[in-house]
Amino acid sequence: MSGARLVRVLTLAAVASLSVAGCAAKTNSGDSGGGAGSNVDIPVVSQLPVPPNAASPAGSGNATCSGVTIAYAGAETGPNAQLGINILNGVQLAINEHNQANKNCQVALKKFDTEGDPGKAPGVVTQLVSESDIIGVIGLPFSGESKATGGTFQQANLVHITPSATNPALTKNGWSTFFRALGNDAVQGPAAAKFIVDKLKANKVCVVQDDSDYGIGLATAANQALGDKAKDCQDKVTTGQKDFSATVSKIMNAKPDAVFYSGYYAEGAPLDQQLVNKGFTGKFVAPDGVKDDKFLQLAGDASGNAYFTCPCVPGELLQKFSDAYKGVSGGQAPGTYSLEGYDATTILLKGIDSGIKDRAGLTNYVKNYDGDGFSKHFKWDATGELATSTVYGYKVDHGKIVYVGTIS
Amino acid sequence: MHPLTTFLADAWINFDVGSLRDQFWSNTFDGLTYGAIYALVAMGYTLVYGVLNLINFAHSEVFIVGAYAVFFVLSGLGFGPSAPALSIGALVADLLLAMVAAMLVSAAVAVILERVAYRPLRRKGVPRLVFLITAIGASFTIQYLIFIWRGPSAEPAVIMFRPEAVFTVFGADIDDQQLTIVAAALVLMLVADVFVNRTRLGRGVRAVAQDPDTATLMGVNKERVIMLTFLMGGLLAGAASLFYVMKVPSGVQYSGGFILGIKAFAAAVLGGIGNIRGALLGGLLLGVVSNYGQTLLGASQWSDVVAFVVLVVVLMFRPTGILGESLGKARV
Amino acid sequence: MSQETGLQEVPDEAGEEHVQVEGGIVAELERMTPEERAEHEAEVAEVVAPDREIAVGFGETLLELREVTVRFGGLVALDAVSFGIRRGEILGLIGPNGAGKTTCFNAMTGVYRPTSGQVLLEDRPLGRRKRHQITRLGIARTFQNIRLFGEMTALENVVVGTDARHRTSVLGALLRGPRHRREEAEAVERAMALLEFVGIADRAADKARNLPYGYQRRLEIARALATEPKLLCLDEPAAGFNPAEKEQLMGLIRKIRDDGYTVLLIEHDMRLVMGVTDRIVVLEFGKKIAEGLPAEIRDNPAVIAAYLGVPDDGAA
Amino acid sequence: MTSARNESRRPHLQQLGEWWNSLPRTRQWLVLIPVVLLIYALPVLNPPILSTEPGTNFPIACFNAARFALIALGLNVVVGQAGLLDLGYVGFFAVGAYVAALFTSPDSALAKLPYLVTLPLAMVITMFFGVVLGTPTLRLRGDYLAIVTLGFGEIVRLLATIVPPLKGQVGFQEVGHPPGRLPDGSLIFASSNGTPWYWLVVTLTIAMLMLVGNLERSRVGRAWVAIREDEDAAQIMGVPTFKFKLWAFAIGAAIGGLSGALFAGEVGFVNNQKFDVPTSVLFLAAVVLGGSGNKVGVLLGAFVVSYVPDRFTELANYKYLIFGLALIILMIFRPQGLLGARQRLLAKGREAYQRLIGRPEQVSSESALAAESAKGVGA
Repeated sequence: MSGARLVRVLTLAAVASLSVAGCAAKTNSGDSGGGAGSNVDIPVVSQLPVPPNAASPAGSGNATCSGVTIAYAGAETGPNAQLGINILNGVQLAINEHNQANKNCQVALKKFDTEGDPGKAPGVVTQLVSESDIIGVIGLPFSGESKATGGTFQQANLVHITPSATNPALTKNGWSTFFRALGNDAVQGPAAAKFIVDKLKANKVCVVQDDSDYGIGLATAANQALGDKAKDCQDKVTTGQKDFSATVSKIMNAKPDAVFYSGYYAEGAPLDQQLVNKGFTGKFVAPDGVKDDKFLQLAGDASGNAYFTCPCVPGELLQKFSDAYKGVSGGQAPGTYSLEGYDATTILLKGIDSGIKDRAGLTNYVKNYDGDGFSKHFKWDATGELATSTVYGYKVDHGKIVYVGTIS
Repeated sequence: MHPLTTFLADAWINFDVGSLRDQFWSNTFDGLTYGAIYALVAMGYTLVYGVLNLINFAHSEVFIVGAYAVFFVLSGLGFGPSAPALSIGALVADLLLAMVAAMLVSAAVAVILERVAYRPLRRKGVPRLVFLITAIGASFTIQYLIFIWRGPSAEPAVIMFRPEAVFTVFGADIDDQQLTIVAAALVLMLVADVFVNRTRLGRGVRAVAQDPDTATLMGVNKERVIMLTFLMGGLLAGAASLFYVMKVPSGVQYSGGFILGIKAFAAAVLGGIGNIRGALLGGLLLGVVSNYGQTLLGASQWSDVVAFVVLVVVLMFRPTGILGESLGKARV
Repeated sequence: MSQETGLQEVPDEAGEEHVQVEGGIVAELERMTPEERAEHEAEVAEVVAPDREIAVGFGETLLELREVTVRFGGLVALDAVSFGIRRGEILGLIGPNGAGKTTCFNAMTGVYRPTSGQVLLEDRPLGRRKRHQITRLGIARTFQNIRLFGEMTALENVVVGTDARHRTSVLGALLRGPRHRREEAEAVERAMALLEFVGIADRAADKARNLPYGYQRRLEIARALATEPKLLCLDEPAAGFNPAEKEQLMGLIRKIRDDGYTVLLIEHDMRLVMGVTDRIVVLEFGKKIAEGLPAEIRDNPAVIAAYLGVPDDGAA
Repeated sequence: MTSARNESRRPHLQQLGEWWNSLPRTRQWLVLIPVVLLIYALPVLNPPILSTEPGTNFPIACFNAARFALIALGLNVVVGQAGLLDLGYVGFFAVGAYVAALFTSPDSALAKLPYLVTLPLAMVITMFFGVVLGTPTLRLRGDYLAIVTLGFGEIVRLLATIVPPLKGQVGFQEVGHPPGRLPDGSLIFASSNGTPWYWLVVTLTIAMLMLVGNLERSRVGRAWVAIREDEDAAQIMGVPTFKFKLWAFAIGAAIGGLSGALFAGEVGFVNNQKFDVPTSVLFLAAVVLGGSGNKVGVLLGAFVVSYVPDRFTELANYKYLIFGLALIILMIFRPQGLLGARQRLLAKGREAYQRLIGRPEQVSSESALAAESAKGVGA
């Protein structure tokens, strides 16, 4: 059959071509030793000072309530589902622990999937808002969809806490029902700059930002803090980009001590990997959007030079939380923002346990809330920003992301 | 200042000629590498268009399926995000295994695609609009089958070897990865060219391309030739997918093929649709030009925009492409 | 009205399936007396007649070819052909296969631009014009293989022809302006008359794709007439007809000429050409070898040689 | 070849078509008015089985379906009537959305206009883009045109990402909305209140349906169908094909732009995320599924394509796969889609046929995409 002969001919040709090209090119073998022998060694911090009176979802155990629901709105499917699932598991864990401890106060959880798409979010959130039993919401993970639906929550006076949307503009719309359970870019940017300059002793930095408002907001804040150290080495990449040869050659020309990538792991990992491929020996610093096990999968041993800043506390370090989380997440370790989701739900549950049954009451409760959570101290100012929020440092050590202490 | 002028002022794209000048040669070599991959994929478009006068939109998915085959074979062989410690012989053997697998998988998908989606339509002699709509439908069906099977995000990176500079030309170094890809692509294109122009089967392809009815009268089994055309397009696309994964290790994603497919089609048109040597020339040229555009205009998207602009310009001023349509005459 | 919406197929003698129709003018036509019918047909012919001012008088040259040469690369398809078509006549263009008839036809209808020489309509050269402009100028043509708009009804096909003369703008159509309404009404009237004129009014509402072959041929002629041409060019209109149908076609062509149109006819069938044309031009290997009355052409030795190759016995 | 088909084989849809066709004009309106009223009342009734409630808010799901219908109507002019395969239609939708955002959102540097002014403005600007894209490309053959329009759609999306003032993914917040407040002070056209938006879009869709109907029953509609059927023959019959193809592009673009502006208004936020090729293919699927060349058919197709994923949320992930498969299967087994092409191209068509032969015209169940021997491709 001529088809088969054609297949043989072409594969033989492929074999010939590859071996010819292969031998001509390759001489060395084995790994030329990736990873940056950084001259600065930062000790690993293995245990975390858990605040003694951190609020737990179980609460007093004898709360009474009925017909009250908490909702999760965010991505469960679609291209950026992973971040949403991390948060959802945290929320589910808190609800389960609460319902086990308070037999006669069973709080229901309703899930609304927005696919993280600002176009789909209004339809889903309008439906959520119209269900009167919902009095509190663990909010939308992404800044885009939060912007598209903030007005709807405000109109319904329904409190919604976002564990991950960090764009500063969200708290400038005068919404009284929006609360952010983590530091915004304006906090994390300067902290990252401080970490690069003080801890990593870098005096020439390249800042690479992606095109999401998370990436742009964070890069702007970091650039202000870095000042002239990063003035002449800036570059832009875009979501979905896979090949960074232009950015890599720009960085190799500038020969910086460190690169600060402001964006998500989907682009951060290939960028770091292509940098190390081209022989970059400096440090690769990235924010919470990149701090994820998927970064290690995608970047491989090139991630040896990676450091992370994150306003999030390493959930995996709290052994008790980590084990309980695995029960809910089907064996996955806590991801980025899982602990924030857990803490935020705890605050809503404490509100319900204190007898609040209506939306206005819960909004008020959250507005005046002042207490420790596992991840941080929760106290909000008038606009919904956390009064104080600490940023934590991490680094990659032997293929694992480890905690290296607080930055500010 | 009037709001419109401020709007236009920041919209003005500044041409970063400086960085283009000092990265010119590295851009060229990198562009040639991408061009080689575009050329191999463009072959699929050129062959099918030459014979069937049909844009096979689903060819980009035939390509990405090959990339998944490469990913599975290599990760099965122990490759992963970090460069493997293998001797040359073992490395080349593994890569060949992956390439052959990719070629066979892609070819299989291409043939099945022709059999299931296009043959019933060809039998009924439907207008061209129907073919195009089916091709788009097929492209999305395969794409979103992969989406549901492997999920939205890209597969973990599969590093084949860390590229090292072999020699420097005009101050820009050429690494072994670029050499391998361009050399292998040239060899494969040569084989394809010889096959179409020298062998009996190749004559069958050219005959059907020129005039399908007369070719059938002359005893050429038209159906087999068409199947053969898809088979060849698939084989070459499979080989291209190995080089793509070599160049962009974290590029194995359900949507990875679509834009690359359009750029490969632009390359095929640039070279002269239906013209095998045109596919090679068009591919290399498009790879280089879109790389320049990317550096000149400062953002990676510009390489796609430049490719589309080239396609439109070529179609307007010289629809038969640089080398002219050789396989089939430009049938309306 | 019967469930089958009033349609029964009544095969009449010409093998054409004339459909027995109950409503409308066509039905009344059946019931008319011969004089009423003749009077109605006169009205129809009146509506169909071209009311366009034509610079040339009857009998004067309407369209003229001067030394027209068409060359495709090395091949010379037409070699310095010159002849004229007089207004009001039926001119036949004949020649063996490959003589260049179709190339000449395309050059005259503006589809090809002559490599040298000129095609003049009313003494003005056609020059570089787009096809639809040439049609508006007054040259309409039919196709050897039928190219009707299958998805449209017969009436709609003819109205597309009338659109060639319309000036309604898109905005006018959007807001149903006065010109649009006027032109639509006129177009439908003229199209209905044309369908009657060529004798296929009974199938006016059927999709062109579903019409029998004979009807489709006539519909193409009606559509060409709808553009009110100064010159109607028929490209082998009788292809595939049986003798009876050819007879009817000859009648129709004469009727068209009598209604004031000038007709150019390309045809292989000698009896048809000899029977209906006023003058004939003969082409062979791209050259004009003869021109004149049918009788002269029949006895012209060069023509016989061109066709039969053996000069001794006369053509059929 | 027999003229009328025998009774049994004619599908019931065609009988429905012929019943509808034979109704006198007044009775047609009598049937139409209750149907239109029902459509208007749909979100308020929120019928149990139809409702998409647990997943998405039903009035907003209706709004999305109506918006899709408006797009399908515009795309049908280009693909269904003029036979030009436009794969970049989402580009015009995006331009319309950005026009509404740029001229109403506080985030944009441009002068502020009342929202309702941006609707006609969006139509004019997209019409301009339609002409700019159409002029160089409309001389190309069908499949080249398809890929070039695909390129255009991508270029618009990429430019929205790269050009700084279009603010890429950051996007524009608080895009305008029609004026008016409810007695309790809240906005009538809030993004959470789908019903008024739905009524606005349905009204505009009906207006567009009438305008396109006027064009269809005129020289323009006949020219489009002639171009679709056989462009060469159309040229030789005196139809200036380039001019009418350009008009088809411009009108299609304008309707697409209008729908984009409405989408921007309802969501209240515009960024570069949702103007990609898969969306363009969904638009095409709506036209093909409904029956390209049939104005009412494409509205039905659009409703299916937009409503089904909202109604059966577990299908959300499979949406593109289902419609990709639908395209293939439809093209093989039922190229004419659900209702099949149906166009009446004569302003006084009904009276003419009645006068001439005493019965209405033949409604064909075939479509422009159905098998034709003459100019099929089939090597």
